This record gives sequence, C-alpha cells and structure tokens, in this order.
Amino acid sequence: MKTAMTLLLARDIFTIVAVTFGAFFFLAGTVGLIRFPDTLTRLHALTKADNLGLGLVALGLLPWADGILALKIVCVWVLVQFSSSTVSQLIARLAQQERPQA
Amino acid sequence: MPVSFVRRQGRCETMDNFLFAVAAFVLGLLILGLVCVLKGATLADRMMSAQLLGTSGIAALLLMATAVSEPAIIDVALALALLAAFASIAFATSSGDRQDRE
Amino acid sequence: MTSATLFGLCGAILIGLGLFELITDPHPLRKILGFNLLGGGVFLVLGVVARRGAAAGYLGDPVPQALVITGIVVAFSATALAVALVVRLSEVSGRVSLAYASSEQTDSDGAEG
Amino acid sequence: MMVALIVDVGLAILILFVAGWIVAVRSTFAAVIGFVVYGLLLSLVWVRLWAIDIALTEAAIGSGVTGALLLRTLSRLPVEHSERSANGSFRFIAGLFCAFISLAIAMVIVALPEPAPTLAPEASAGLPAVGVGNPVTAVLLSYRAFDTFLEKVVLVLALVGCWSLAADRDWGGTPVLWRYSDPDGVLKFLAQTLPPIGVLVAIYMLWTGADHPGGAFQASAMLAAMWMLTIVAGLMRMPRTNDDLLRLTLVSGASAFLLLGFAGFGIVGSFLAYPPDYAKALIVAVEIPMTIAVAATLVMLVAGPPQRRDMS
Repeated sequence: MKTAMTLLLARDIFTIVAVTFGAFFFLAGTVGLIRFPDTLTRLHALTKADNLGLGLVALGLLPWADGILALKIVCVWVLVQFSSSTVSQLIARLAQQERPQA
Repeated sequence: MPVSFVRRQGRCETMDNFLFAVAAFVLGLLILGLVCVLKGATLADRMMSAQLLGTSGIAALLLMATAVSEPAIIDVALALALLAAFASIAFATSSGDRQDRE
Repeated sequence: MTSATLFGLCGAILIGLGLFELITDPHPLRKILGFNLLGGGVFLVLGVVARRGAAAGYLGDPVPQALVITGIVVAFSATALAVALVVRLSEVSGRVSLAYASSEQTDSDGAEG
Repeated sequence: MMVALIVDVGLAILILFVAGWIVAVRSTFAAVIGFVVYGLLLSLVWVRLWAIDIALTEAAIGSGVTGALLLRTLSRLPVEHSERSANGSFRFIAGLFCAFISLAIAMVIVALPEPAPTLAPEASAGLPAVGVGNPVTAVLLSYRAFDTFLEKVVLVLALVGCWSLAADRDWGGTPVLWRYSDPDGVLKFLAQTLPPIGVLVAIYMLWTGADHPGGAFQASAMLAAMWMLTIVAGLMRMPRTNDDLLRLTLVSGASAFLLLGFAGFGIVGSFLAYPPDYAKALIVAVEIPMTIAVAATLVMLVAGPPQRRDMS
C-alpha cells in the first residue's frame, strides 16, 4: 500500500517537474525570439522551444496515457521535430537571402 | 480495439488544475510570440514566430487533452503537427517565389 | 459567466471586426479575409449554441456542430472562387484594388515590409 | 473550474487581438500570416467548446488549406499595401454600424433561452439504426446526408467556376501552385518523409470518424496538404486539367453519393435512405471515394485556374 502511494507520488512529481521545465523552455524560446540580436540566433532560441519545450511537456504527460495514446503523444513530438528542423533550414536560407538587402 | 483513454485513476483535481495553468502559461507566451509576428522586422522573423505559435498550440492541446481526459484532442494535436508543418513550408517556399519575381 | 457565453461574445465581436474589414478595405484580398473573419465569428456563435445544447451524454448538440463543419467547407469553396476572381481581375486590369480611380497612383510599386 | 476559465479568457483575448491585427495591419502578407494564426486559435477554441470534430476541420481546412490558398494568391498578385479609403467619416459610420451589429448579437447571446433547446437526444436515439457511434458523422452522412451531398456539389461547382476563369489559350492546361528551387534537397527530404505519415493519419481519421471525432473532410484536407507538399517539392507533377482520370476523380465523390441516393429508392424506398443492417458499411463505403474526390478538389481549388498549356 505504502509503495503504491510512493509510486503515485513519484509519478505526480515527475509530471510536474517535466512539464514545468517544458514550460520554462517555451519561455526561454519566446524571450530569445524577442531579445536576441539577429535572425540566426533567434532561430537558435526557437528550436530550443520546439525540441525541448514540447519534448519535456510530452514526456511529462506520458504517465497519464495508456499504450496507443502514449505512442500518439510521442508521434506528435517526433513529427514536430521533423518539420521544425526542415522549416528552420528553409527560414535560415530565407534569412540569408534577406540579409544583403537589409 | 479498445480506445486508450487517459488514465484517471489516482489523479486529483490539483493535477488537472496544474496542467490547465501550464496551458494558460503557454498561451500567455503566445501573446508575446504574436507581438513578435506583428513587430517582426523581416519575413524570416515573422515565420519563426508563426512556427513557435504552432508548437505552443500543440503543447497547449496536449496539456488540455490530459487535463480533461479526452483522447480525441490528441488527434487534433496530431493533425495540427502535420498541417502546421505544411503551412510553415508554404510560407517559406511561396514567399521565396514572391521574392524571385520582384 | 460560463465559457460558452464568453466565446459567444467573442464571436459577436469577431463578426463586427470582419464586417468592418469587409466594408472599409478596398483591397479585395483583404475583403476576403474580412469575410472569413466574419465567418469564423458566425461559426463560433453557432458552436456556442451547440455547446449549450449539451444533453443525452454529449457535451454539445451534434446538429449545429455538423452545420458548422459543412459551413467551413462551403466557406472555403466560396473563398477559393473569390480568390480566383481577384487574381483574374489583376491579370486583366493590372491593378488590385476596388477603390475609386482617384486613388489609383498608389498601385503596385509599394515594397513589402 | 477557475483555472480552465483563465485558459478560456486568455484564448478569447488572443483571438480578438489577432482579429484586430488582421484588420489593422497594412501589409497584406502579414494579414495572411495573421489569418493562419487565427485558424490555429479557433481550433483551440473549438476544443474548449467540446466540438472536437470542428477543431479537426478548422485545423485542417481553416488554417492549413486556406493558408496555402491565400499564399498562392499572394505570390500571384503585384505587391501592394492596403490603401485605406481616405474618407474618415465613411469609416466612422461603418465602424458604428459594425459595433451595432456586434452589440445586437452579443445581446442575443446573453439572452439565449434557458434551458437551451437541443436535438442531442434525438440524434442519440437514431444512432443504433445508423450503426455509427459519432453523432456528428451520423448527422452529416445520415440525418442530413442530402446537405452533405449538395456540399460536394458546391465544391465541384466552385472548381468549375474557378477553371472557367482561365484564358482561352490555357484551357485544359496545368495549374501552378508555386515554384521553389530547393538547392539542398531539404524540402524533398520532408516531402518524402511526411506524406506516408500524413496518408496514414488520413486513413485513421476516416476510419475513426465513424465512432470518434474525425471524418471524411478532415481526412481529405490532410491528403490534400500532403499532395501539395509533394508537388511543391517537385516530386509529383500537377495534373493537367483536361486529364480524364483527374476529372473522373473530381466528380466521383458526388457521383458515389448520388448513386447511393438512388439505390435508396430501390432498396428502402426513399432517396438517400440506408438499409438498416448495412448502414455503417454503406456510409464508410461512400466516404472512401468522397475523401479522395474532396482531396483532389481541394488541391485543384488551391492551385487555381490552369495557367499554361504545355506540350506533352
């Protein structure tokens, strides 16, 4: 009984810690997007929010999901990884094109 | 095939409230990100903010899905992950087309 | 105040904003955006009616919900046709504005910000 | 729950903020970005209103496909800022008028009848006869199947209208989405990775739509987005508009529906009536060609009228 309680508590703490850290990375990404001096460093900040922010939030939610649903949550994160890395490349190229004009 | 519901057992309302609060926090950051879209000096900046908005929206959906125990919301997040990627790519590639013409 | 009422009021304001854009902006593409803004507001109001009609174990009345889905698809069709008309208009007339001819000088030489 | 209400208030503020931005901003490109964000926020609102089916539709069509349509259009129009009509008093009167409309609708919303009228029990009571578990799907494909059929016709008619705007020399030619030179093949990589997943998700949505939120439109918007991705990346060619297979696909959705409708006369005795034992099977059977047809229609609507008549 006691171990079961401890396990439940550990799960709650795991979720709270992971989700809080995830939210922190979203904050960091947003602040970076506002404060960083040029486009490429801002892009760097953005990818942190995409990778770690969403990743940690998804990780923290996993204990509450059963089998297939947990898999779906992981899928959402992996999909965002795929697309965000590609889009970041496209944005970086666009930034390079824009720079000489600016 | 049994549909996998988010597990209710052993969860108190405090956890739901916490997840909602984090969702509210991420949405609050969205406002900051939006200001970035509005103030964005270059096309690349605007696209980065839009990308961040997509990721934040997905994170908020995952959080809310768990908080209200509705697995179908994860499907919305999944669809959004794919379509937000498509929208970002459409931005990046079509604006390149636009610049080439000028 | 319940969430449903809150989003209903939000929809009401969206309808006003969309209508304003539709009336005042001479750029046809912006008029189309205004039309879609307005449409979003109307759907939201309908969605609030659906949410309030929660009964029989459902959290919303499925009939207005289905109406909104059909509405979104039809609004998209109308938007696509309108947009095609705008492009054709600019191909034929060389300008993209429905403003009166007096404000014609500000055409096509502005740079994108 | 208090915290949930904070989320809702935040969402409402955000959405009004974005809408105000779309109206106020001068650059049309920025307004289009704003509109895509507006679609994203609306789908969050739909989730909060427990209308998950609509949230999926809004995410798919409202944000994704409409965004692509507007961007394609922008790449075709001369760059131009929105010039406000100089007439200040006209704008003032228009603003007053719109505020009045908003106020009137807001008053109606506050005074909506209590208890709210609902058709949910009726929709629920009919479900066993239809055989599907998702009441929205039941409304769309059984109770109001005629509307859904007409909606397919509207989609095809919009496309006919769109094509008829082509110049005579371009008739039957190929529409153009937009061109992108992809020097590193980054886009190609994504266009090879995402579509298989997207097609899988589309099939899943179509299948799960019978009993859970999801359905045919959402699936077709997903297919359409994936198809456009491969076309922009240059992995697939846009079909010519006089291609027989394309034209057959475009009308197959409405035709399948019509066929089913007339079959209803013969079997059950009225238009679009399903025999009770096979209702679910028939609904899924008609949804499959419909999904493919709508996906093709969406892609062609985004691509617009044919632009060039290439020799091949």
